Amino acid sequence: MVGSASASPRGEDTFPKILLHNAKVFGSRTAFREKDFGIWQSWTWSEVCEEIRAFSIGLQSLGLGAGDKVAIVGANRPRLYWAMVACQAVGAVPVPVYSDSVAEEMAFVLGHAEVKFAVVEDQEQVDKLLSMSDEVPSLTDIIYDEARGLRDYDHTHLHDYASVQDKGHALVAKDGALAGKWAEGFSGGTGSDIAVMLYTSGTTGRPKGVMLSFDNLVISARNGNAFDKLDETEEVLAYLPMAWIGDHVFSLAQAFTAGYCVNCPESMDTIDVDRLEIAPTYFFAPPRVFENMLTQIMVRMEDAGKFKRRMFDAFMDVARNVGEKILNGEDVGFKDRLLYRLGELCVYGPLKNRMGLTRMKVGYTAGEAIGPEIFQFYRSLGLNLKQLYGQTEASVYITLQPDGEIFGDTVGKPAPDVELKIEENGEVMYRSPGVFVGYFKNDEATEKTKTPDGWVHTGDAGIIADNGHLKIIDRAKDVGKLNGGALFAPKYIENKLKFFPNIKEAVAFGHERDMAAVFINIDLTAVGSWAERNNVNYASYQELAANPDVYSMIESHVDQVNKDLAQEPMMAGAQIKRFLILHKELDADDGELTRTQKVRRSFIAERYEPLIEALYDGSTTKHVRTEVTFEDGRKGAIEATVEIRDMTTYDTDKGIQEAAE
Amino acid sequence: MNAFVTDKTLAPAGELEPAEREELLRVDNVSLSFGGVKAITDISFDILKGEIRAIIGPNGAGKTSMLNVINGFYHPQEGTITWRGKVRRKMKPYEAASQGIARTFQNVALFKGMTTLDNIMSGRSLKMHRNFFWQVLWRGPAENEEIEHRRKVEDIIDFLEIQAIRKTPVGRLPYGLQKRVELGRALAMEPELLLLDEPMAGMNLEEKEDMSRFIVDVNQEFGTTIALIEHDMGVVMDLSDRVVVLDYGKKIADGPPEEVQASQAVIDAYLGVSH
Amino acid sequence: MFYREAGQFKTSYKADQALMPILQDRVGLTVILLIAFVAIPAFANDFFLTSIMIPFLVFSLAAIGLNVLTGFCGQLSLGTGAFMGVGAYAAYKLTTIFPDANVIVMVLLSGIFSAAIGAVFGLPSLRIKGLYLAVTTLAAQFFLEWCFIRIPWLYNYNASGAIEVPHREAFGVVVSGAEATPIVRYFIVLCITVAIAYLMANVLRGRIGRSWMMIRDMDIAAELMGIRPLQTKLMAFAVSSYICGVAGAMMVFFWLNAAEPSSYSISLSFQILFMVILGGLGSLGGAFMGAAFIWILPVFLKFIPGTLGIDVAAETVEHVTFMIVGALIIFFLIVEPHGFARLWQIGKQKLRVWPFPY
Amino acid sequence: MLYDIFIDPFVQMYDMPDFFLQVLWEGFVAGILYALIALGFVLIFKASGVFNFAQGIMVVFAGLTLVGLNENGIPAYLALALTIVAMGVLAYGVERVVMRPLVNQPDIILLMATIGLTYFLIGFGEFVFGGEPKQMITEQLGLPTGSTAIEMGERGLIILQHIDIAAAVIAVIMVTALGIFFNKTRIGRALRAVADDHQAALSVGISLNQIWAIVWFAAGLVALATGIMWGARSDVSFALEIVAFKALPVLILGGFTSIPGAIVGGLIIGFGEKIGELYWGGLVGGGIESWLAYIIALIFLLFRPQGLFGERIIERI
Repeated sequence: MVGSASASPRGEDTFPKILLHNAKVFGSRTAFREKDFGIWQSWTWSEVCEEIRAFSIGLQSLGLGAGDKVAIVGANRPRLYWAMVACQAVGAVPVPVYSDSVAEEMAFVLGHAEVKFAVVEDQEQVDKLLSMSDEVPSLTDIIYDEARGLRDYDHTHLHDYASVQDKGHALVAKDGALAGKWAEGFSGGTGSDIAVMLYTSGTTGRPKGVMLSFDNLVISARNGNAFDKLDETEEVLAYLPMAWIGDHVFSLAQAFTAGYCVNCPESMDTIDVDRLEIAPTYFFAPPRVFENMLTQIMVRMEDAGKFKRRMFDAFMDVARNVGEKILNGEDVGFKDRLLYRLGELCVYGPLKNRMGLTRMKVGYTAGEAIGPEIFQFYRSLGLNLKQLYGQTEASVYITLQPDGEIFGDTVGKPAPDVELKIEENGEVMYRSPGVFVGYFKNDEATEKTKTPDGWVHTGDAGIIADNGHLKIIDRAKDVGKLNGGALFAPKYIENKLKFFPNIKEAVAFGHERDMAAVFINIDLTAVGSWAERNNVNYASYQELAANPDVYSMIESHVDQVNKDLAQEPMMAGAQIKRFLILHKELDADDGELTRTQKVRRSFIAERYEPLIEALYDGSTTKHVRTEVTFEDGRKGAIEATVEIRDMTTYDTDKGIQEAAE
Repeated sequence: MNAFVTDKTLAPAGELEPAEREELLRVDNVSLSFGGVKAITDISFDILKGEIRAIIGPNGAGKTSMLNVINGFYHPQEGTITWRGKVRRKMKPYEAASQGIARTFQNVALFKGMTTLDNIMSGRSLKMHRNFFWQVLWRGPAENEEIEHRRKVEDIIDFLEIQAIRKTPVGRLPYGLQKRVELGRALAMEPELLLLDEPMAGMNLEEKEDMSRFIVDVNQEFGTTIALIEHDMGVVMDLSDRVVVLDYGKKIADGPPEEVQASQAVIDAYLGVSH
Repeated sequence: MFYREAGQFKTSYKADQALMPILQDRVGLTVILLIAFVAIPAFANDFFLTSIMIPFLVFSLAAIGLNVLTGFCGQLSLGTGAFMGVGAYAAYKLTTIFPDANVIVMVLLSGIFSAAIGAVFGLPSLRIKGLYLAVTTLAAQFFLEWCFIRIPWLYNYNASGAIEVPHREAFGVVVSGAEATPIVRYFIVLCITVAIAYLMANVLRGRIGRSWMMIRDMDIAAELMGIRPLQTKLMAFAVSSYICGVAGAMMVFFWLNAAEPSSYSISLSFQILFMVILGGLGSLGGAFMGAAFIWILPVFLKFIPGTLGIDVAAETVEHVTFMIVGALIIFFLIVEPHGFARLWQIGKQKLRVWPFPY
Repeated sequence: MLYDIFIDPFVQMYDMPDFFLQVLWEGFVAGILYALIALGFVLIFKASGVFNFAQGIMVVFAGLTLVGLNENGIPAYLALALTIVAMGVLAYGVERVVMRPLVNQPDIILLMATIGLTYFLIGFGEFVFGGEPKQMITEQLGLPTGSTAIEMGERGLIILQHIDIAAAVIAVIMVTALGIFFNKTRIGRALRAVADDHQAALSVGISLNQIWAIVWFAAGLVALATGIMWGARSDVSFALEIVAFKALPVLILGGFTSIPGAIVGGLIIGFGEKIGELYWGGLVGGGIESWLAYIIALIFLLFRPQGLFGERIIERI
């Protein structure tokens, strides 16, 4: 039966229908597993069908009907996934909610969505919902999965998941035709019906409820499956928030359309062990997960014996050199191939094994940019890790990296059925079958985002490289223009700089100015260790930052960035003409960074006005005095004379252009 | 109009006033001495079904000895113990266990060579009956029995949220978790009366809060009667229904926490007023 | 490194509680069993079977027996030799009384007698612990040894005072007596040892094994949890003595052919105890490793001078062997007091988490 | 039968008091030797908590060294001095190679290590001196050899071997000397401090390693004395190793840490064994000497697990 799901690409169009289909076709295949009570409790597709039907009929008997909204709150559990389909089967719309969001935000979402029922994980969630019942007047009943601690609660409007299912079972037992009637109930449903509502936590303003239709999800999921050749034999680990579109598509839409098995971990503490046990074949994680895994590997290897560390380092070198090439099917010498094999036996294989990625057929990272070194590390181990670019409004897929066309700095080619274009101001726009229906009760926002002919504003600025791959450079609203008309994407330049370990922060200026120039913060740890190795004495950050050798080192980095920028026709105009190394570290205590360590560009521009002036007036040094807050809360000031250096810029045709004074 | 708002109050289901509760255990005029050293002198008190009873007192007040008398580890020279209406004087510890008295220890007394899972499984020993013959064969009855009890043990592991350490040898666990495993082991016995000897000793604030929650949950979810020794007065006042105070082997106060806290004798004892 | 556990997950308690939940362990065991049942019989010569494999297996079984008592139940015993002797004499008497019965069955039954006697000598364990208990088992050792000498009925009033194994056939093959071929003896010993080891593994993972370990780890807590100390300890004594008894019977029936009281003396007790300690208390696999070390190493040492072409008197070799074994025992105790089993555990753990150190 | 067990032996004792006294003397002498072996155990156990199974073999080893040296033409007294040096070297070696690396290990491991040491010493002793039993050089050492018969009027006579008397005297001297050593000297007091509390001893600034070397040396001296006495009565041979196990019941009676206990325990076992063997042994075919001591200890243990001089143990949890 392998591949049968994708063989009938346009089959059933809603999840309840697909469920019935799967129960028939994959009846005895495992559909869901959950590590609970020490073992992986398993349910086959036909059992899942039973479970969902009973729950669905139970919900119906509690008064749930077409158009009602049902909040789903909790960690990844099969029962919560089933609840979503059970709701869909009676025409209700599930609204998964971030279970760890603060009460206020959750109350807003539930109130805005006008949920009638809520299916939640345990007492904690029940308490949370009860506490906000004033703000959510529409909520009538809560159904919980785990009874612990809820024994003494008043149960008139509170139900145990199992008891709702029992009700369903009892009703079916009483009326044999009910099961058929239930299936009939959703047989009339169509792909254009709303399947789910996901709230996106916009960076500004209130969350918006993205309404996705069955068509959006089912077609996108099928396209995704076909793209990576996923079938019913896959195993995935469902551990990302259920309210996130990624999890919804990977653990529900794709699982249903391909018929593969979804595994829910025991708890967040055991996730590493659970991943090791299951060894997912299709794995999805935001960059921070990969970062954490890599950090853990490195920290553990630090503690390893000398021999092991040497071996590890040696083989990792081999992998860095040839690993990716071998993965991409390029030509590699016999000796390297042999060494890589040996490394596979001694290091890569065991490493992948410990991470639980041995069986990984394809893995994705998305959400934000992944550091090229981290990305490379995993790929060099022989793991088929890829990037994608997606959005809730697109039912995830906008661009994907096809096998064999993996580049660290781009996010891939348009996904199947997706059209892509770049606006005048650099904003990426797309049109696809996955494009959302609209924001719930927010037509204004819908109109702003979605054009009448179906194009959607991503809000990101990007460029399409020569090879047809999309490269995201910045948030669209941050992208500016130099006076000369060249596109200026500050974050793009800053990120390029920050990829050098010696550079901790960078702030680029250039919008409505003549040229691009940057402030740089050196990384005290990295540069400090360089100083130690080279016997450079320094007493403070300030002293190290002013060191001419450090300046030269940073200059070489900036030069490299300029060379890179020159390669890209759209960005070449905004090469860095001048830079300086700030005399103090940017600090959240001084308001220069946000608490999440993001640069507050406008604040810095104001605070260091004299330095910016100096950048643009051609002076080579500038004396400044800056107010600072010390760690113990005292205020003080530091004074310094900051050096400013001029840089060489390059032509797109690689020729050297004289530095403009 | 919103059904919830009006109905959401916690119903104190099954909660009875102390006076209406059945007596589970009574200690009458018990005295215990070791070679002339009196550990306990003429102590009487009772434990009611379903309550949390605290035994407090300064160091060396005879609290642990009292627990040891209750579960048959020490045999008092004088006095009687009435357990569920039956008077007993001497009882072997394992008999006490089989009648539903479980306990934890002041200095964690886990089976160091075993994993968390096995430690809690050991609490099921009394409930498992397959004989040597079946054990040797394993396949069949013995294995089924093992699985049946494993399920119960997994419930406890789930209850105490110790899934992540299920297969870790207990010797390697931090102290706070060891205490939790020990509680799990006692719970596995499905006791009627649970004796806890300083369940929160040596824990940090967070661990104490967790442990308090577990104790209350055990009491409410399973209806287990609990007698506990504890030094942290805040915890005692929060958790317990009634408190008995010992000092130098004698009872100096007995009653609800507020009342005991206000008692002059107790204040003296804790401030170390000489006798 | 060779342990690749990713993707090995359990969907039932049955699988989770299996003796060897890890696939690679199962493969390893299968290979060992194949070597024992196929490769060794196919390629080994008589000397190898008689002087190395058979005694190794017999001692392994005895070490398992003692391990049950000392390693799993925490009761120190110095009477293993005598309990093995009881098995040997019981089997000898049984086959004298029932000459037509299958001698293998007799060997297995003989263990029951040593179990009974072991239980009697286990009685003091209720009140006596640790080294003190060792004294009571010494009492058993010397008392039983005395019985083997002073009760002529036990050795059928032979003039030599020794028991000599009669010629017996089972399943149409000569299995005991001088004519029994090494290969037949080897298979019998192997089957019995493997079977008992497997059955003991079953006991040890269940309720009874756990109750033994409870007593071992913290007897007071065990008692407060409803374990009856006497019953539990006696059962350990009985089971341990049964296994030792069977090993003792196999020792004379399938290996030595004849035995005198001094065969089951205190030095045998010590030898077995060494196997258990060096192999690792509380580990069945350790019993095999310990037996291999204590038995095979001296055999090995004896051959070294010969192969090196050095002409040394046999006695001298014997003495040097003693010294080396003694020194190695101390060495291993210092290096890893928990025995080879622990070394194996550590090694295995390292391979499991490879390339990480933990 | 009952008569044989309960009445006949006592009738015999009364009828033949000379024989009975002779048995008592034999028991006394055996008891002294047991006590000496036990004393070696106690010394080491007291200071380090190690149950030294090798004490028996140390006795043999000391005896063999003495005799062996003399056989090679070294004068007796010089041989004695050299043997003492040898025991010192052994003590130092044991401390360095065995005890120090195994500090803080569980009892059973230390016990095993001393059994390993036993194996080593047996191999070493046999390797150097051969496995044959040897005659003790009693005369050369100037120890008395003859015997004295004491007439008991008409009721017969008792024969006392002079060497036995010497053994008793030496035993008394050794115990007294040890007593003085422990109570009056600085090192002796340090030893007691170690026995009581390792931590406290460390904080006072006593080196544990030194102390262990000293007690092993002291135990070696006791072993040498034992070896000479025992050898004078029979032979110096490895058979003595089995006899050394008798120290165990002695220790159980006397307690593992008490020097007077070792003496009293040794005497009880010595008397009990000889009387039991000679008056009751015949009933079951003789040879009960080999196990009677253990049974006595066993019965004793059941009623008084803490030994004669120990305090009652209160179990705590």
